Amino acid sequence: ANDIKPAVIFDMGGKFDKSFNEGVWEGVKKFTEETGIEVMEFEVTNETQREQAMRRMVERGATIVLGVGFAQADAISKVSAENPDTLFSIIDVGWLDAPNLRQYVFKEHEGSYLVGVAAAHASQTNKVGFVGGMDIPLIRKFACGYVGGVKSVTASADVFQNMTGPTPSAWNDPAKGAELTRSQIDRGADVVYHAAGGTGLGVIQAAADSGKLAIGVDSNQNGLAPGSVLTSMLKRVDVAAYETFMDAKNGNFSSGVTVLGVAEGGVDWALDDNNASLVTDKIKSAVEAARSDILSGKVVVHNYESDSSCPY
Amino acid sequence: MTVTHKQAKGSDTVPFAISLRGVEKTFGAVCANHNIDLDICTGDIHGIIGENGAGKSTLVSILYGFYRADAGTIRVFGKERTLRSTADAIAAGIGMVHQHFMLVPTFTVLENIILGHEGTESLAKGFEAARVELAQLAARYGLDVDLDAVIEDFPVGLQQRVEILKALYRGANILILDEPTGVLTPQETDQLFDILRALKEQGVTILLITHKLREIMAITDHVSVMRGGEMVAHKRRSDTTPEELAEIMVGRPVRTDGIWHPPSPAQVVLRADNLGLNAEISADSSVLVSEISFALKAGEILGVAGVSGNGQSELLELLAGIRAPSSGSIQIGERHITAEMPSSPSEIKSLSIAHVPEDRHLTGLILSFSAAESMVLGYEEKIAGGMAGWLDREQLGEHCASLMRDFDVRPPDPSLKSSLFSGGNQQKIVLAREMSAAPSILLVGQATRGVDIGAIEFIHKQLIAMRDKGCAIILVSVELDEILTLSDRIMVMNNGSSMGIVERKEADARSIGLLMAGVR
Amino acid sequence: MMAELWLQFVLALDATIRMSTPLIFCAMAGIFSERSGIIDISLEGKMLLSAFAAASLAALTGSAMIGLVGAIIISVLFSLLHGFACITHKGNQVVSGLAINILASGLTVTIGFAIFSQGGQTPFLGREQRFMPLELPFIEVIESLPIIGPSLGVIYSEVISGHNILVWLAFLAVIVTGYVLFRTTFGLRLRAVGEKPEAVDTAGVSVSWMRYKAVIIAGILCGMAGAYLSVAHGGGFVREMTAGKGYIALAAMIFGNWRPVPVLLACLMFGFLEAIAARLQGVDLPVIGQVSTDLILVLPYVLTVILLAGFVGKAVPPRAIGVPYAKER
Amino acid sequence: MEQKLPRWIDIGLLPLINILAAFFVAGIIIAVIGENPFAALSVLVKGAFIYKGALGYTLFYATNFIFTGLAVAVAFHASLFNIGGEGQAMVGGLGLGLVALMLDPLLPPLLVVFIALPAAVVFGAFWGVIPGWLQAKRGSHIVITTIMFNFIAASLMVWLLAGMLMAPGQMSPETRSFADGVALAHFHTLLSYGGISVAKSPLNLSFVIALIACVAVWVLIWRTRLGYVIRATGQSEQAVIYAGHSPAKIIIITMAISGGLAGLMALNEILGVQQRVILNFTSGYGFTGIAVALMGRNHPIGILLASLLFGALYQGGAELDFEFQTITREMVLMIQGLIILFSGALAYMFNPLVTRVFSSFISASKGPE
Ligand SMILES: Nc1ncnc2c1ncn2[C@@H]1O[C@H](COP(=O)(O)OP(=O)(O)OP(=O)(O)O)[C@@H](O)[C@H]1O
Ligand SMILES: Nc1ncnc2c1ncn2[C@@H]1O[C@H](COP(=O)(O)OP(=O)(O)OP(=O)(O)O)[C@@H](O)[C@H]1O
Ligand SMILES: [Mg+2]
Ligand SMILES: [Mg+2]
Repeated sequence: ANDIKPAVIFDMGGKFDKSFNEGVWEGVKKFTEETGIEVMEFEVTNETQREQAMRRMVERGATIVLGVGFAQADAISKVSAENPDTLFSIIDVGWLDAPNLRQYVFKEHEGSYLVGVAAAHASQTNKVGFVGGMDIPLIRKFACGYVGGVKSVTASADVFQNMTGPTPSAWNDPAKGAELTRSQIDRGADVVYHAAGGTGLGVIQAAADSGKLAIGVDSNQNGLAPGSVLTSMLKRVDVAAYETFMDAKNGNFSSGVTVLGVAEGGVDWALDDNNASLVTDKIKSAVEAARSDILSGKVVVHNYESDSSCPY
Repeated sequence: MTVTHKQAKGSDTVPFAISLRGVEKTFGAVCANHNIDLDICTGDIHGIIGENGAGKSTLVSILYGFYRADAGTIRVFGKERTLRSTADAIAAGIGMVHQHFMLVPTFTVLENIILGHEGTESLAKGFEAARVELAQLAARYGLDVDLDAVIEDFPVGLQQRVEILKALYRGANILILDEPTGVLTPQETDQLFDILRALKEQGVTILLITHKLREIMAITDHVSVMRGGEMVAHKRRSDTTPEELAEIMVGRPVRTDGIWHPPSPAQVVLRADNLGLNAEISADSSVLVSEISFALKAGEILGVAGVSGNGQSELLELLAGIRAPSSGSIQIGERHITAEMPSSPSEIKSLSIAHVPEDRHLTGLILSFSAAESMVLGYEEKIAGGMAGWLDREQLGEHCASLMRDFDVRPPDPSLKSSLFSGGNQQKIVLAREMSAAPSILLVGQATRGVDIGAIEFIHKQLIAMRDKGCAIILVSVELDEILTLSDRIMVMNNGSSMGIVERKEADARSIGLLMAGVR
Repeated sequence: MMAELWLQFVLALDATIRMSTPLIFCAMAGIFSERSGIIDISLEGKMLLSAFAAASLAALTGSAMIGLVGAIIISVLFSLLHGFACITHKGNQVVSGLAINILASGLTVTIGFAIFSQGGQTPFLGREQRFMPLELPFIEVIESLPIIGPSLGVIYSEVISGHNILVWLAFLAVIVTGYVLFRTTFGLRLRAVGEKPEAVDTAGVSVSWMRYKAVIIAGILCGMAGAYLSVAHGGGFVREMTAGKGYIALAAMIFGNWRPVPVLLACLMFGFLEAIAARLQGVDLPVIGQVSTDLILVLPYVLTVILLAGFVGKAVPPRAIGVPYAKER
Repeated sequence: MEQKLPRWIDIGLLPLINILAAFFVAGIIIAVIGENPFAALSVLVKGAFIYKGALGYTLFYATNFIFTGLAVAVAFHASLFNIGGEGQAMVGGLGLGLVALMLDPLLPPLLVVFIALPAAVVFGAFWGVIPGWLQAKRGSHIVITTIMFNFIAASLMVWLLAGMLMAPGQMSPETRSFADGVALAHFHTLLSYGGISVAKSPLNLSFVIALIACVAVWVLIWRTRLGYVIRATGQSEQAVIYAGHSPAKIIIITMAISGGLAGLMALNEILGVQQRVILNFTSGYGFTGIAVALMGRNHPIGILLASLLFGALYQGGAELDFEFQTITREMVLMIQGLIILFSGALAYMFNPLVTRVFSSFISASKGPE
């Protein structure tokens, strides 16, 4: 059906957050470029706007509404129930149930595991670091998978973990991100992985300044500081966004939960010209081995959210 | 009505130091200065008197470039000047000592003096040069001050000296003083007048605003009288009398003495026993009040005389419950107030004691409140019981309006902001509030500071009337005249302790003055 | 073990200096402004604007220096706006500051997006577009000294050496602030105007002009703070990247009683608390064991309150602060 | 020189001119990016008042601002600068949430609401009293302590919401939803009982509570003895001591009231809309409350008007963002900044001009004297 009217609601980070929301935006852009169909957009700035935005989109004739991020779960569950004729889709949510709602869940722990393996091999000191934005379960999930990956290579390795802060500005504080990174480097870390939005830019830059390595997150951040970003943990939200709209356009929309892990290509590590020189053959083969172990089920990466604890 | 006077010395060669023609200034609806003509002879001490709100401060503020006149011409030493800012006035050789000092309280004397006239960018160099020059000035006019002391530690008399020094340092040869003696003790006033005479001898022209006719008679050469924004008379000092001036000022004859008549004291209502107070936070734990004992009877006025800063203020605060005694006791009825069992202002109030504080601006009134609101400060319970009690506007207004009528507060407008009343009327508001509580004991600090003679007369009459009704009054004042006029007995304080209590009939200015100076 | 602890401590000091630098600039800016009687809560916004200006200009021209100059200019312009509102038009100083902060949030991202199309961020800056750390000479010489050599050497090489020029400027700013405030005529008038503007006015000095000068200086210092964040310590601009540092600087200024050296110490204290908070997270401490992340993150704020309640006396602000000067009563 | 202006000019015309000036500058910016300023203005106004449900949203946001604005104003009357509205609202929400979560399995929903409501006040007040106490007894500057208490409250929220209070089986840091009915009724539901159908919006009974709070604050400040003493404390501590009150006690009481008002903001967000405690539900409303209070000259009526203005800007601004691809939320933020600047900080800019025009008008109509 060509009469679809898609809409996307970005979350508070904004569509240019250089990671999560921006990933979605890439997917949206690709969809628009390929089909010529304009997508209505909105970026929320406070809690109330999520539901309001969703309603406004429906009122304005949207046939498929994509919500970005778990914070929109509540809003989408209400609005989708009120509008059974409209299609909805949400990323990072997997616990809702509605016939017109598709949910995407990513196995960030698996992707983090992969980059953890890479980090462990790249590290000379057997000390690596992780910088998170806020101390919330989602970020712990990244951290835990990463620790699992590192320890699978070097059981004795140290993984330093830091969180940036308790206020929303924790996602936009590159100075603090840089400082946390330097503190980890001072303690011996030579590879630092971040899951901290804008704060992460400080992480990458601090690692580059000290001649150490950083690992990007969500979208491919290898190009931010070529030669200093070992790799990036890709979370293919762009795929989710693109798929949602394409399926809706082609009449293939299905409800339910779509789990995207390594097997589905939903999470991955990034390899391109920018980090080709950093990723040695040894690293490459080790990561690929880890990937096939996950695929074969030989390795099951622990999901922090399943029990709020990390066994590694 | 405009009056000008002839050039006193009769020579046309010496121009007037200041010569004003047709000066006008209005603030909104108020015409503060209307068609003012004034000539001041070079080298004279020229007095200006007038009731509160007559426009004196406004006029001199115009002369100092602080306000701009709406119309009129100003000549300084014969030259017409446009005084756009204080910088212009300073350049024209005019210096001013404001009624409320223009000193930075946290700065040292030296810093205050050179502020705005430092000479160089480097403070150190500016200080050096200033020290030399100030030493010369001090020697010439007999103005000695510690240049490195911080202003806020200074008594007002010294602060004023700094103000004078500041003006002279800036090269003033016309010096304006706005109510300089309002806050001074008689001794300080004498010293000030010595300084003014020395300045006059050196050729400085002085313009002096005061409410005290005694001072006009003592020091000026000419005097001008203002009323309701207009200049109503100019007199040669030697051609006039205080009575005449008072009558021109107020528009009717004023009785300055003879209000007092013998009291009929009754039982003792308050007894102080070896009362003492140590400074709380001072490093040297100095003694502010020590071993004060007296008994106050109903129906008498006990005057407390003393050079300011000798513990009278603290004594008043002790009695008012604002401070707790360090030693000794105060007995009021059955209640013994001691260090262990201190009192509070609210308890004191409940013991039927009212208090007119020394500082009406900081303590007695809330300047930003309407008169009606200031009129119940400390007595809100009368109108509104309980902490969350309802404050009835109408009741507030009526209460205030009736007191304003009784005490002749002008303008009698309860909704006017307290800060917009003149000092005399502000004082009347405080007095009205405290007296209307019909206390059995009334504590009064500086009853008539900065108040014009008409209002002084009124306030004095009220105090005597209170006494006659059986109220016991403690009157603290630095005005010896006031103490002598009103008191039945006089306690003299020096350095925190009592020099003794003198009966009225044995008291005269000389003997009390000696006691105040600590000579027994 | 001892040597390791010592090293960590020294490194924490090093971090303290880096973290404190923007606070020091801003707090000095605050001193100038508030000593003249103008409350300045727009430190945050001006810092954000100048961080943006510095990063954009550095990205466009390739010169960090041009970035710094641009940062200062933009910050001064907004200081003038603040002055125009609060000095010329006697507006509410807090409202004006808030307005500037909000404007800054919007303006930086909007313009950034228009220029770079990177969602309001500027491009990542290369080393040559930033102020890089300067290594001081004689590190080997000091390290080879007998006995004290090693420990002194660590301090010298880690804490003293290896900072960029703006860090040095921040410390210089403290000295200059102290000198200007207390040793020059200008400083005397500035302090007077914040304590008792009438005294300055009657001395024939323009109160407004003095206050304008003060806010301009505050603007210059804020500009440096912003540039430090985006082209020295950091390498690019990110939306809202000041993350409340302007408010912390304000707190440090009050904490230090509006006096340069105590304020410097307060800034260093905030920097130090952040630095060790970063270093204590996830570390096994003797006796206590691992401290929870949340506890560590809140540590600087709790400690500030405790210090404030326990040790620092009453803060006495300049007396005329926040009150527009009017001759009429 | 200082002609007194009639009241309608002072509180009617001048603010209008100020807002027009702000819109003028904002219009220039919008024109620069290539949009039609008038179209944008019309969307802003329609988006705030006319579109379906728009008015409801505007009033909903206004409710938040009324509470936080009143909180700032009450403290301001005692010369206390309470920057901590944000934290006090958070803690108020926490208290409300704790009570609701604890009691909703046991008690009927209506009763839970009645207990949770004062809990928001008490917790908010508690968070205000600590800085108040520190100021009164230890002389710790209230501006710093309230800033610090905002951070501490934020940490507390993350710790609790991502920890022991987190809903089981959830991944976002928030509590489970309250039981059905533990909520404040929405206006659209209330009106539907009366047969009136209006668009859905989050506007709820909190708005009525906010209006009551306006009246209550007005009464408190200008019609009670406590208010009198609070205002006196703000002007002269010395006079207050002289009058027989303890400034320390008044400071603490004032901060309790201020914190309690800020805590009430949680009603609107949590009982009104979310029905669970979420992270960052305060969204900076506490800070905006400072501007609201100061623009409203610390008077409840002024605060009400300023809150309406801010509510309209929030809601109409979002609509601008919806309607125009080129207008982003940052640009909306900029427009808000401009309006605060012109109608707040530069509020007196046009006074002299208007005065001159006014007096020449008067003298012209009077004719030459
Ligand atoms: N800044 C001002 N704004 C408005 N009106 C003023 C101002 N200053 C003075 N006035 C008005 O001008 C009149 C004269 O005031 P001024 O201060 O000159 O009186 P004064 O003679 O010095 O009184 P006092 O003896 O009490 O010092 C006052 O009654 C008042 O109405
Ligand atoms: N802003 C103002 N508007 C109108 N009148 C004013 C204003 N400020 C002062 N006044 C008037 O100026 C006159 C003098 O005020 P001022 O405060 O100098 O009184 P004062 O007698 O000198 O008091 P004090 O001696 O206690 O300082 C008063 O009549 C007062 O009403
Ligand atoms: Mg006067
Ligand atoms: Mg006077």
